[in-house]
Amino acid sequence: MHGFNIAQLLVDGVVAGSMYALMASGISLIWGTMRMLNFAHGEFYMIGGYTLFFALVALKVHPVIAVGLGLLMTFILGVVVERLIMRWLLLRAEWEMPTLVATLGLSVFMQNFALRTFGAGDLGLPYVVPGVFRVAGVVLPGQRIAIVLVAIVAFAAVWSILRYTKFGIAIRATSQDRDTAVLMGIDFPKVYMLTFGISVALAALAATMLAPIYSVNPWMGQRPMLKAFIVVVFGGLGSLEGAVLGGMALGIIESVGVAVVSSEWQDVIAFAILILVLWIRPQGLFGAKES
Amino acid sequence: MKLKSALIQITIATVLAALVPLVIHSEYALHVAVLALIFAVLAASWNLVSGYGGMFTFGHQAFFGLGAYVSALLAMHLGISTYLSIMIGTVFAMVAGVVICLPVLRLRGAPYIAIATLAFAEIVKLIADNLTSLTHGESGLAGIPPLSPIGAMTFSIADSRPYYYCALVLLAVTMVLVAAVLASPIGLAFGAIRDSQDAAESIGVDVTKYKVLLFMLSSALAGMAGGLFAHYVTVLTPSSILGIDVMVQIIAMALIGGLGTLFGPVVGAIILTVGLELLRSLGDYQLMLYGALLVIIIIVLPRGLSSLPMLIASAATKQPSLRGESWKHPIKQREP
Amino acid sequence: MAALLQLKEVTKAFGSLRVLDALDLEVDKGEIRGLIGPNGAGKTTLFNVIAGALRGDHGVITLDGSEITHFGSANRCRRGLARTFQVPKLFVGMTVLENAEVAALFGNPGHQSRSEAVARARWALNLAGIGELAGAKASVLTTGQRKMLELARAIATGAKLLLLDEVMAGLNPTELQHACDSLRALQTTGFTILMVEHVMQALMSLSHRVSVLFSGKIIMTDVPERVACDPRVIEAYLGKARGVA
Amino acid sequence: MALLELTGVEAGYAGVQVLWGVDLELREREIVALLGANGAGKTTVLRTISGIVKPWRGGISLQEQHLDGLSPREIVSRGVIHVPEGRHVFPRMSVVDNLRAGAYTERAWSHQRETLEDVYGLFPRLYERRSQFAGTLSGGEQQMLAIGRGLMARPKCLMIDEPSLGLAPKLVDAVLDLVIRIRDLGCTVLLVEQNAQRALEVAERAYVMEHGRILFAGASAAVAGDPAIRQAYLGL
Repeated sequence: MHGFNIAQLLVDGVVAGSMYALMASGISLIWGTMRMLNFAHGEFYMIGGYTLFFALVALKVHPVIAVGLGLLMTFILGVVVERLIMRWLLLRAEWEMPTLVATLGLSVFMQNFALRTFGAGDLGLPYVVPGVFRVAGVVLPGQRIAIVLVAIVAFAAVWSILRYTKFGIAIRATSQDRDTAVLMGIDFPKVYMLTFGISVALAALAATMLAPIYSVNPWMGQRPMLKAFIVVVFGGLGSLEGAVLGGMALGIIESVGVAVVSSEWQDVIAFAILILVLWIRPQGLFGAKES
Repeated sequence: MKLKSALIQITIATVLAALVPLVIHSEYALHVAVLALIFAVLAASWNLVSGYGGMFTFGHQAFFGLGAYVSALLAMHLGISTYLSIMIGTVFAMVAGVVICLPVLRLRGAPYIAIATLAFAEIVKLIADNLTSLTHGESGLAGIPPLSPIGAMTFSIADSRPYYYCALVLLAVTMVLVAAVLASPIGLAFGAIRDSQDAAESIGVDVTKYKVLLFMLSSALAGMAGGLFAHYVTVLTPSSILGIDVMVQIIAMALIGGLGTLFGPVVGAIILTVGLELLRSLGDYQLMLYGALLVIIIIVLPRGLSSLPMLIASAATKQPSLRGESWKHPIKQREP
Repeated sequence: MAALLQLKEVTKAFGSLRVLDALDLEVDKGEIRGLIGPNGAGKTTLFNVIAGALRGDHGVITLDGSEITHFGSANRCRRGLARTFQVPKLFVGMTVLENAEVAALFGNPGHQSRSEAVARARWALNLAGIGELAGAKASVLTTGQRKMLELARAIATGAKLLLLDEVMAGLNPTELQHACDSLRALQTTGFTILMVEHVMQALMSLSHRVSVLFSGKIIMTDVPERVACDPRVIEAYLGKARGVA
Repeated sequence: MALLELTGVEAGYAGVQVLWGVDLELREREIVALLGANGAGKTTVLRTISGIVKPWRGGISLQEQHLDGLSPREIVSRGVIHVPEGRHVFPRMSVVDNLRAGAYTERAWSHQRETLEDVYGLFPRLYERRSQFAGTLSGGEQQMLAIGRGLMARPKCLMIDEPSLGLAPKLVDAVLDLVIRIRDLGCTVLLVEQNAQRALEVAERAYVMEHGRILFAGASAAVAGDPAIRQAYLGL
């Protein structure tokens, strides 16, 4: 045909979508639990990327350990940031605007800190998972297969934590009705801290998977974060299922969209749809839950 | 603030500022001063929607950039007077303000408004990036004509002085306009909407009408500042005037001076532009400082420098904090 | 006497819960009408539907003979219906006088000068008994003063009908006395008042008639003495003893 | 011996005083009703006991140990549980997860299986609906769930705020019968009720509040016959 292979486009869309979903689910989890929007989410993603890079290149550790280090590093940083910055703001009567401003400031700070420390250059990484598979004309590099698998495992893990563990119950209870959760003896500041840590670690996971494909630089988190915003608005802020569905939808639409609209205009359309969705359904496309 | 005293203060400040070029002869220092004045207009215009209107937008750079690009392109391609092109750019920005205002009107909750306005600004930036035949994308639009001469006063890149006065006039006009609007019934409506939208509606304020008006006014002023900026620096790139960094600067300036105060954003713009220029040795650490400042201000001084005297006074008299409010476990209604 | 406010079969449901169930209500010109009912009876919803903060699903609301069912709250206010909020929603960035001034400027459909608005605002503050606070910041007021400022703001709109949502809750005895005096003065000035109140002594002594709202309907409207003795009302409030029913 | 004791408690919100010296005493294994009109301060009493509102003055003690000043979490772990007005179940969590959330403290979590069985024994209906979202339950079922969730913490003292609010008369009976059964299991119950007649039928003693003060206290029969209660509700 025109050189487009629909199956290939769909597969590419799922790969990209699973990463959008990882980013978006973190933003959504933070929103759902703490009622704040994290504008610095992309920078935690970046931290994950740099940690992976240095673990692989400087420490020369095994890729799995490197990914683990990336998650751990970001989790710890997230917990510290929540404890030192967000805690004070979230306990104020007026917290919406201050938390937005603080995360925005944090984002700019972290980005430029990385720029000063690591330089503006793109740091390339070898694929963690080598090899290319071909199935029925669809090209599948091992790294991309790994991405989808990791995303599935990550979602299963997060879902199970939320569903089955005591901490998961505490998160869900806090997000649905914080004031009542307090009456159960749930320590919501602790819930906030760990939720923030886990959420930004999810972003770092996405980064460690994508870094070999897109390279590491101080701005690497910006696009994924803006994309994740689109996803959470589509899926409804605070909904994990919405984040997954929205992420997949955006990935596939973008991938297939290349056949229709040239790639540089895709984001324009995506953002325009985002505004339109907010206009028509302020609670998001799938987010009918919050009345 | 009473209009009269506000006008007197604006006049005094303007006169004093007009004397600055007589004292400072360094071209470089004047250049910084011009930027400070332009950013002051920008911060003051954002303060209108956010500080006085209570709608925390994250896409104000879009109006600034629109005003700049439209005016620059018109002046370059049609050869019209730069003042006319700035006016047209201003109208463009104003129309854009109305367009983005419409979805924002339906949104309650700062995060939604932030996302919507940020998405809008990203659209404008992407358009500027992608319309390379017109804007040359990220390589930048160069060769923008300087401001057209006014009588004997001519403008060139080499001399910042005329621009200084031009920017000062724009700032003075902005301040007078803002002060006059705030002192009028419209200002009361704005205040009512900011403090309680429900109550404002319940006493007959047409909330939609005044929010649109606020957006129009604010985006028009930002567009005008953008136009002046374009014909001053004569080079535009999408990331330099349409990036999120610009928004961060605007927010930092307005916050450090004090949101919702008349002079706060202007003072903030001057402090940050000049102050960070003085710390030039820090070089590229500027943006890092902006980021850190935002975080620190919002935690320590959420009402900006303007609240500092009050804070000191209350600390000196050791006013007891509200009793019975447990800061450890505050129970508040937090519905989005 | 003609009805100033009339509700016909007004219904409002949240999901499957019918909070207002084909409710009828008439408030006559110049009266003080009390509205009582146990917790959860739907008083706040009824107030919001009358004021226009919520739209009813069904039914017709008329004010002074003209239908206002589909108007927003700003429009209803300009037609002569003003409300207070249970938890005062003041414009805390403004002075007391400015709070009332906004109401005078925007609540009134006719064009008026700034000085007229200020004069009307002062008049309203005096009626509510807080004239001497005109220059104070609204943010420093006590609970009682906040309630009275809400009242003054409603008065300043030039409304004919005032919907008062628990203006007396949280007042100390002196403030309570002042509030009662203010309301009586308002009634003699020609205002019509519909009030929800949990301070029963005040409500019973002020109201000409009292309507009882129970499970989404007005179950009776009568003079206070008879309402307080009515077995249906006592049952609605104190509950029914088992086996009696 | 007194299980829970309040002496001269004053409290309020953001500088507005609501409680003006409340004395109250609960003994082991009894049901006490706290009555009064809307806005009398009943809910604030419960919120002060559960630590959400810090008392300005006065003392609260559980078995002669101070409760005032402790965080809500510590108060819950000592066995004083507040079932809030309006039920406040977690709507998008299953019934069983709601119940498990109630067993959040260490002690209760380790016993959750047994407690869960006890609660299902008390509320067979909840067992039938255990995997349903709590938001899909009827009002009566939600009230049962809210109480059951409170029981999951294995309370010494259960404070139930307006359990009959918005329920049909038959359900009110069912809920109040349950209160008796809960007491019989060895739990002390503080019952805040709008439905005074009904509350007085199940309670041994009652306190009547007005304007943030205890107006009257005594055995249920005495309170029921006292004109003060009608005055507190209807202002006559």
